Amino acid sequence: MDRLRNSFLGQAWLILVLAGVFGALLAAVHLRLSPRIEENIRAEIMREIPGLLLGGEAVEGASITIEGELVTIEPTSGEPRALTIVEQPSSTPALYRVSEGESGAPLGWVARGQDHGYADVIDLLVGLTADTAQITGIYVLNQKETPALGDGIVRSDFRSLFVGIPTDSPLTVGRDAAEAAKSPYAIQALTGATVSSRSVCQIVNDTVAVVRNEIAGDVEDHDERP
Amino acid sequence: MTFLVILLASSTLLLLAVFMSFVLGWANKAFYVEVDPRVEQIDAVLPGANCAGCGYIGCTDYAEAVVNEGASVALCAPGGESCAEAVAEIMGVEVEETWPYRAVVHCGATLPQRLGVNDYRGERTCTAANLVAGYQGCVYGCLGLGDCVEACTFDAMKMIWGLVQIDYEKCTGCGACVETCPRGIISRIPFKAERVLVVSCSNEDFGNDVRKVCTVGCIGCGACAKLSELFTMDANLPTLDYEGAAVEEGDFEKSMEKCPMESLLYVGKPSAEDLAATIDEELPGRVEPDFETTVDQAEWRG
Amino acid sequence: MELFADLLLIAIGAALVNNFVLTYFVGLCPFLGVSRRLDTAFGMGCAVTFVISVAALLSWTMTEFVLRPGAPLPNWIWSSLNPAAEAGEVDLSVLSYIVYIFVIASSVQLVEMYVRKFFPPLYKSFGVFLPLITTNCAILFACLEIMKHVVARDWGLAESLTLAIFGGVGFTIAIVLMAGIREELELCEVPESLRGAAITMIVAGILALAFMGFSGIGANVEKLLNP
Amino acid sequence: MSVREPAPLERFLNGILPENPVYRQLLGLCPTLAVTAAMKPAMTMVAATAFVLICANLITSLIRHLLKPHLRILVFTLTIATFVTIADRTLAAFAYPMSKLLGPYVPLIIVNCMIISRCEVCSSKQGPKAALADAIGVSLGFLLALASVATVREILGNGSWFGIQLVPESFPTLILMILPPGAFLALGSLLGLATWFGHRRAARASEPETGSA
Repeated sequence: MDRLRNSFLGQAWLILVLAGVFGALLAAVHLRLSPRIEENIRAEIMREIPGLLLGGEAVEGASITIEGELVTIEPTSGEPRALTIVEQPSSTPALYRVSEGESGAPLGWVARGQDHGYADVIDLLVGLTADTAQITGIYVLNQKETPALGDGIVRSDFRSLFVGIPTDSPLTVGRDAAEAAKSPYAIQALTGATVSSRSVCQIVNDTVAVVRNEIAGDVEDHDERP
Repeated sequence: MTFLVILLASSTLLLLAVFMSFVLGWANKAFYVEVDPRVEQIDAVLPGANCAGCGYIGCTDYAEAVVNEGASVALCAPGGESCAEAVAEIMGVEVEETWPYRAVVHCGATLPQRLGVNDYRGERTCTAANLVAGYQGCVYGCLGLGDCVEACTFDAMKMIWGLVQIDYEKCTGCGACVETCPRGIISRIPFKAERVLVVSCSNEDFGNDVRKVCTVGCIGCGACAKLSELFTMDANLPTLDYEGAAVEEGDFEKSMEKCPMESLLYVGKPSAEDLAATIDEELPGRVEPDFETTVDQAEWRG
Repeated sequence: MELFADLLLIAIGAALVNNFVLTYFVGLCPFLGVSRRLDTAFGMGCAVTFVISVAALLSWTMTEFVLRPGAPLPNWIWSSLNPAAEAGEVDLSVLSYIVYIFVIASSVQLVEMYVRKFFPPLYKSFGVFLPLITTNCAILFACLEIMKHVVARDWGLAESLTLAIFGGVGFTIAIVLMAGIREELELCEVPESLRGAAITMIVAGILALAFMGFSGIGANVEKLLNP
Repeated sequence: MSVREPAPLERFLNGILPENPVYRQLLGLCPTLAVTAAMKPAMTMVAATAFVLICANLITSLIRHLLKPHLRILVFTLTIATFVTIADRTLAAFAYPMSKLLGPYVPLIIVNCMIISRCEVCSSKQGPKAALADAIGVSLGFLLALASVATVREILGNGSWFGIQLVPESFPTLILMILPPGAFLALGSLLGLATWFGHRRAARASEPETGSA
């Protein structure tokens, strides 16, 4: 017994006991809280999807309730609408098929994209019409760009630039309004944050490309292709 | 299901802890560096000011030197007697006679006694003033800007009338001032008695060159050396060998009278007459700064 | 070639663009405490770089094989324990912080013993810094960065080590610059109340402003590497 | 222990101002600079640190007799790491946007020099009562420090306080204050101010003695 006592374990028995107890404690806390955390993450995405597809103003000030895959929006004016959002298996970090009401017509797709921005990872959602021909909007989930410069990509005026841009050719970044007006695919870069704007466009292009060939692949065996 | 996950988590951590304690235990054995326990004991006894007065980088360094290289047990100036005895007793060595080392300034000229002092508007530090030619007549003596006062951690130095004065109750001989003085006119000498004679000048010129720049500088005439063999003239300056000869017994009365420039001073405990002279003076409550005498620290750029 | 470009980008990012001390504010305690003299600062920088790479090595292996949501080790144990169970994922990522701090503390202890045994003069000059490094935020921050990138963009060992080493190099650059400036600071007349930490903070702020100038490098190198 | 251990109340009062962890002891600077871009994240960080500090202090003071000298730092870090993970998970569960905003700085509480020093200085020597008082005192001190830096930076940075817009939109704001260099400058000047107050108070306190010689 004393060989064990003054052996390595003997001296550090307090550490072993603490490690064991804390391991159990942490696992218990994790099990109790992780469903709530998943729920939070999922809720944040679910709350943004309607805004992405129906346009910002439609959901302005609306109260959104989420039950599983059914999202009901009660806008201040006009009648409530219900959307079902189903997560599709896809190579993008996440792809959701959004359709009207319980089993209505497909309204559009929302895909999630992640890549290295200027300072750190940029994680965003891209909304596409049902036939993936047009971008209906983007929403930045999280980013660590330089405050007051790069983090302009979160503001609604920058996001609104992406609405309605066709997706048949990749987006480009115009340094200023004139350059941006030249081609329908050009976005006017944020002043002083061209790198961030370019990375956002890069992520949107990659995600849209992946979604298009995946959806194009699915649509063949589905019904008509517009 | 949940019970299994909790078990898995705590067992992973337990496994990691066991693995780590084994690795550390093995490393403890494999990398064991036998440290002489006496080094720690001595280190605990030393004051720990890391003042390098003993000539080593820090107290732990000195402790190792005492144990491994047999350095003398009494080099710790701030520690003084008590520390030397404690270290000796740890080492099992009896303490040979030691004297406290103290700092001494080899310049005796206050501001009015220096000649050719110019109006210096540069940085108020000795290191900076030392770079400027023509700061004052004498190129060897004290600049009076207080780098040593700044460096002294025992608050034993005061700048009075442009010349640094050392308060021997507080001075521990740590040697910080010796290093910082850009002109190197402060030295550490063993005080074998309460009052020790010091040559209060480091001007190596001769005769009139000294008189042109200072009214109390030693002109190197050698009168003191003729009268007492303890002095040895070197570069027009009498030097005393404090380590060797019994400097404290030598009677320097005659030499001090003969010295034309009164560059020989007794430093240390104030003598009986000095104390008597100032005993009845009333210490002023608040010292009002009169601008003629004090070198004002505040920088005023005209 | 593509891997090299990636590594170069990470290296420049960690050392200059997103300097650990000046943009992420980690490792400030030694940055303020030790940057009084140049040689001690450089010694501290090397010690941190050395320990950060050892810690990154260990923490990458732990993350890759144990802590990642789909990590092989716990799942293998899990499936062998109850083969009937559905392919439920076992996720031990909650243990990550405690595992990292365990790994860091033990690696610092190991490094200290190793250096004390084989490089006594080096150990003497590091002296008090090594235990101080355990509480250094830069090391844990490097581990967390590596974990985030391994989980998000499954980095290999090469990328993680580059981030760690060049993070350490960035730390050394910042602390040596700071030591140089502070040695100059001794000579000038600092107002009474600003002496010590306050003036160091302000000087660090200006240094951080200067480091923001490096931000262009990242983008240009990227353009250079993949036109 | 030869030195007299301060009473719990004394520990509590010391923690707030005389030995303020950030201004006096210069500990815990990493979070003070990192999260004080705005008041909301700063206050969440203070709440998380307070929770971790109080639990860690309690646990260490309960097991202080079992501690072995050379392993005590490892025990402290283990306890603190556990409570930080719990804090991080609860924050992610109940205040998800705030946890996303604070990001990597919540786990960095583990290596916050302030907590480890409190564990070592106070709770590994004294009973739970003193440790608790000390923890609360130091947390209040930390709150004070972070609040002061966050107020300065948020008002100068984007003209708001706790999210409430104080200054009309057209008012020019000092973006620098939100950027990392601004954090250094803000804390540097506040430290200078604190020392200046300290000197003045000390000077005024010692003034009357020398006056009446």
